[in-house]
Amino acid sequence: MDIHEYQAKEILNEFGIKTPRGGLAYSPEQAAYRAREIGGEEWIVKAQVHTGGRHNADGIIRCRSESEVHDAAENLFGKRIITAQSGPNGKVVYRVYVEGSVAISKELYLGFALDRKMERVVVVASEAGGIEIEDIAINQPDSIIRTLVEPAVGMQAFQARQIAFKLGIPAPLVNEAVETILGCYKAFEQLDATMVEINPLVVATDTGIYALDAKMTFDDNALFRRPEIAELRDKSQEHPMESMAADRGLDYVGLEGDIACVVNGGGLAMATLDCIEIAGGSAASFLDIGGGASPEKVAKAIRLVTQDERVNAVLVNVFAGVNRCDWIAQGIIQALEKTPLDVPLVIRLAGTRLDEGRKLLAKSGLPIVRANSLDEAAQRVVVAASAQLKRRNQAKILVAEPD
Amino acid sequence: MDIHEYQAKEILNEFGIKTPRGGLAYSPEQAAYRAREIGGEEWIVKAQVHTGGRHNADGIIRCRSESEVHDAAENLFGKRIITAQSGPNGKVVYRVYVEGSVAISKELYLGFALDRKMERVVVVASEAGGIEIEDIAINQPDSIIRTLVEPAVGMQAFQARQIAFKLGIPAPLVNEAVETILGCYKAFEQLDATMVEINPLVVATDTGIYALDAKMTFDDNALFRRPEIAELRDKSQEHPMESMAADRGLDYVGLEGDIACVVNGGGLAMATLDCIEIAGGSAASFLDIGGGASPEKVAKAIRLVTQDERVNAVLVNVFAGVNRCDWIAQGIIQALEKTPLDVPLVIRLAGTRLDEGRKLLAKSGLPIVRANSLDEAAQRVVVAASAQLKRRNQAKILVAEPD
Amino acid sequence: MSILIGLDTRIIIQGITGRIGAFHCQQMLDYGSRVVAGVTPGRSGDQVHGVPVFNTVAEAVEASGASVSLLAVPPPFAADAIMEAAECGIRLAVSITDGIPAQDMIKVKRYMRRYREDQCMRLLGPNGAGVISPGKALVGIMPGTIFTAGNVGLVARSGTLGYEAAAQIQAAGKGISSSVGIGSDLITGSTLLDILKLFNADDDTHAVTLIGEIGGSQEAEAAQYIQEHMQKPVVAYVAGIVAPKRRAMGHAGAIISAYGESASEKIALFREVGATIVPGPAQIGETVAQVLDTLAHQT
Amino acid sequence: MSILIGLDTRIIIQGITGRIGAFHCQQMLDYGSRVVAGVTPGRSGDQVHGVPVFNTVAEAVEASGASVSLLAVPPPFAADAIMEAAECGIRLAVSITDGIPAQDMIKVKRYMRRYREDQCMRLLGPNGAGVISPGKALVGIMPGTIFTAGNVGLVARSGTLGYEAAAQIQAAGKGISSSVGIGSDLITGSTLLDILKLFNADDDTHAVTLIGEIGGSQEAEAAQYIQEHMQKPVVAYVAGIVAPKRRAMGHAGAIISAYGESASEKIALFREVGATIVPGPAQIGETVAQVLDTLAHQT
Repeated sequence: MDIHEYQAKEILNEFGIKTPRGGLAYSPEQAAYRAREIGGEEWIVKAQVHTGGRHNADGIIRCRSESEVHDAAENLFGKRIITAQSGPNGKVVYRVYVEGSVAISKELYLGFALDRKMERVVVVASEAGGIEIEDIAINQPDSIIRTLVEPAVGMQAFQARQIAFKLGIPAPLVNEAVETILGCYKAFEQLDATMVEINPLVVATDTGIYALDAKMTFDDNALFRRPEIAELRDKSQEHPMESMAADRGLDYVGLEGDIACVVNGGGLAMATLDCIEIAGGSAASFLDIGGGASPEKVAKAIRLVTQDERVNAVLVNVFAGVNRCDWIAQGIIQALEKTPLDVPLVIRLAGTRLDEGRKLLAKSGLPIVRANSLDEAAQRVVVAASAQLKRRNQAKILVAEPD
Repeated sequence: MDIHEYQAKEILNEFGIKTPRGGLAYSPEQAAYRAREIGGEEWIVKAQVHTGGRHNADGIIRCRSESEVHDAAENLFGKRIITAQSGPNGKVVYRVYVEGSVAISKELYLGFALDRKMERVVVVASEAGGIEIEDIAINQPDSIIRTLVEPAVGMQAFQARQIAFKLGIPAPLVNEAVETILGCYKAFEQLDATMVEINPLVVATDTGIYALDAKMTFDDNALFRRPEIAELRDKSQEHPMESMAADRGLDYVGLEGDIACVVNGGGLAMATLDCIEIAGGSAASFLDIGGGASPEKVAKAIRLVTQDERVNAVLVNVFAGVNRCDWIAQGIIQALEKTPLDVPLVIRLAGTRLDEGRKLLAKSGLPIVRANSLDEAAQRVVVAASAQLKRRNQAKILVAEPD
Repeated sequence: MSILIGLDTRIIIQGITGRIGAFHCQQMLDYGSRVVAGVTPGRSGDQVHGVPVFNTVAEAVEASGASVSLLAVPPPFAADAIMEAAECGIRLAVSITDGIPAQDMIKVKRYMRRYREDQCMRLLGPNGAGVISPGKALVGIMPGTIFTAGNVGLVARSGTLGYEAAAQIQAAGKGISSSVGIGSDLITGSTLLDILKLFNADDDTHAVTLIGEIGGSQEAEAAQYIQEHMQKPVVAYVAGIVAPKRRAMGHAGAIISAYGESASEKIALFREVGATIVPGPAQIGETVAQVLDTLAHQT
Repeated sequence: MSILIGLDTRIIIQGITGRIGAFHCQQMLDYGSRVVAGVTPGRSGDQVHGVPVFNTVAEAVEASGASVSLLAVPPPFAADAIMEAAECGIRLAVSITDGIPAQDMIKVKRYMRRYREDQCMRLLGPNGAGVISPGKALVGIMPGTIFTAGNVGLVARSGTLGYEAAAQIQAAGKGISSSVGIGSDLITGSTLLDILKLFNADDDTHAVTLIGEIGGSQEAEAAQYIQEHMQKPVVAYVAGIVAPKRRAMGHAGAIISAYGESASEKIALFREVGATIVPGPAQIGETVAQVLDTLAHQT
């Protein structure tokens, strides 16, 4: 789960990391008021959206008066910030963060992530802060310092010291840098983060070490024990389909094509996409129902993917292990009896209670296309989707003709 | 560092351990008032002293009315509680704790300590609670459950569950017992304790798991980072000499004889005692000045041990490594120039800056007996002490005669 | 022979009284697995499908002599249950739980490493299908009917894609020595490499089918092992050729991901070390059959 | 030969700019030890008695090629400094710090165990005197003048009692191959047993003097090793015959202390395994001399 910059900064403040004075605003007037509260002669107005790369997308505006702050905020509210990280739809600005300006003498990069191969937390730092880490990795790979944390004891002060000295932090500020690095690690570890990034971490002239930007991502699996983090969820920043799916305990991934896939398990999902591609089609989305899905959950899944107007056909491909084919069938029947589909539905079931599932579907008399193998399922859904597309286009022509 | 039962209970409450309702009192009137606050029909009035075994020493009194509570407290205040653990002088009661009575269905033992051989925290539990663990170890050794904690991950819930089930905790209370055990472990680990003991831990009829008594000891070396614990120190419970020594950064151990020893290092201290014994004498105390002692610290040490009226001679035996013989000599000179000793002083110095130290002592012209080896030092101080004893007895006779 | 489990394997189920635990208890018993005990704290004395329940793993192991455990324990308690198994004499644990926090798994792996290698418990999962040695025993959640006994070792990261592969192999008329679902979580107890080693040493396994997917370095490690040590033909499929391209991440996680994590890179790696590449997800069965038939022809 | 350190040992001092660090730097240089670098964070570029100072152990080791470190670091920072040494290529660390919290030492020992045995740093102390190989090198706080080079290996838990033993051995006209002060803290980096093993393998050590004391199980472990593996005569002294009897503790700590922790029990153990027992603390030197002379007579 992602959170906003201002939320990440509030959390990091509690762990002893300094950030410039700042305040959140929900309106241009409030932004100007925040600027006055903060004081000084220069402010940064920052769009609060769940994506990096805001700088290049005009999501961060430097202002020299309260009225400039007002205007910058006015300009940002409602704006759609589209960056390399945001996805094609971008993220809409509903909140801005106004921050006092800091005199920077050095911009650094500091990030924390899980290294799945090493099964440890890794700390990544670089003197070349202020640009995206991917760009640092390409342009100045030698500047990157990687430090693994031994899980038995956690991050140690000496490791933070090594990083601080390698970053060229001036000696009088090394202790502050060490506290900053250890503070981030503690936040990462104590709050079940999967990523903490401060970019840039700056050495401010005369005044110390500041986090100028902050990103945190949390382990969805650990939110049950971090209610204070779960509360920070901002649905306005989520893709509506993903958001709806998550609310129903489902996992949705949006794609570019016109075939909606309901599957169980990520591996089978990927194989299904590969098969559809080989058969000449293209998926609009896949939705993973996970294991042990109840009929209700399956019904919700079917209803969810068919809300997408781009969809020309639906493929249900479930190989039941901990799932049950009879429950899948019941869910499909529930969904279709309530709201008949206006696109073709191809169903391939296999595994646990297959016979019971098939019988239920047969008995229901619903208009579904049955497939017996992955291959067959892919071929049939591609054919069905292209037929539906033709029908759609004809319907459009029919509607258009009277004009 | 030891703390009182009521302080340990307050700490453990914060870690989720339940204790009976109770309140501290500094006077019999306050004790009666506490009883009313607590309510109920039976109370336990408990002497707050830094020692176990209060039960056998009448330090714990069961009362059935507020006036009984008043009288019990009156009886306890100022009383000297002498137990097998308290040392011969016992501990004087300046505070009592009044506690509501709990209907007990099972008395258990639960303790946490450092296992120096395994270099881990060990959890010790037994169904035979309510008596001293040494007695359990003798009478019911098979009832003792020992569990080591892996330091890389800390104590795990399954370990606490194993203990709870082995203790025969009723199934509906197992979760509460697990929380209690894990809570004690967390308190131990997060507060740098060296010992946590709940004896008895009781299963109260219908109401849950309670710590009826609680003892905690903390690592003196870690008090620098636990100011909230350091504040709980109660000097009224310390031996006055140990207390004074500790205030001066010295380590004092009181013994039964008449020779005061000022030494550096525990091993040399023990060898010195052994040597004195072999030479036919007996030590009154030893005081460890530690490493790198300044002249001022040495002077304080000399003044401290000679406050003890039992002392007939003083032996300074220092083998300087990180210490310096010249500083030792300066300290001795400082002490004696201010207050001349009325008992003989034997000095054996060796190691770093020995020549400088010897020269300083020789130049001072102070009445000291020099020894060149451990053996010689022991023999000379024993002779000196016995001569001094004779002089003392003669002086007494002289004083006594006129009567 | 087979790997990890066989006819005599004695099995416990942690979380046996839960809905999922009880269901798989029945499934495993039906398959013929020797489920000899279950564990649910506070439920000692109960029975589930005739299997006696104990309060702790230690008690269950002592009473039953089991050495293998299936863990059907909800995420908040799963890490603790795995450590309990590791501590109490279990040699193989299968965690089917989906949704264990990553830091819990770091802790679990750290904890397991305290044991000497020869005393260390092997963990499959979490979020894994488990293991089946067809006709002998099933410890996991895979549908038993899609596996025929035979000489192909099957290992897959994804559970359901593993089923797909097994069903195709069955449809192609071939059988399986053992099949292992490793699980797709970020941190898993065992890797493709760990299971490859076991198949390499198993006499009843004549060829291995490996089902990988995008992400992580497990396939690269497996490929290196195949090149250097593997004495049996390997058929490899990697899912995710048309998986959505990863968006720019813009954070520290991005530079941890090494080169070689895409499906096409992984396939190239396997091709290089001499594995037979499955052309598409529907051709797993026929590719395996061809390789086995060639093998039979050679000997 | 000698153990742990020799003529070519390159040494750094962590905390070199502190009062105690600088003092022992001078003492060790005076003795002829090759102190090649020091570490104090933020003081890179400074010199202490001509020794260059670095910000981190990694930098100091890289610049100097040192493999041994003396740690003169105050208690709150000592555990971190020991772990830094372990991580940055130091093979032997001597911690002279008194007053490190016990839980910090548990952590340090846990951390050190992550390395394979052959890559694991050896730690002497904390609160230990260190090691001297007379005439070659000194890494510690013992006064160099009380050690003469020779063939007795000396190991003591207490620092000052070790000096006492060394001085007596010198007075008895005998010399020392190496002398090690282990430290008297509850948890120490090395034990009597660890050092005995090194002496057993050292050609220049013909006999070993072991100075134990009451408390703990180190002497019992050492005695077992002497019985089973020691090929050289051992002279043992255990301090604390008349130490104050331990009061009843009345808590969990009491039952951890095993049988055999009193001085007399320890002496009995050493006697049983054939060590020569020193009759009293003032007879260490003469007992060692007798044993050595007998040995010389035999060969």
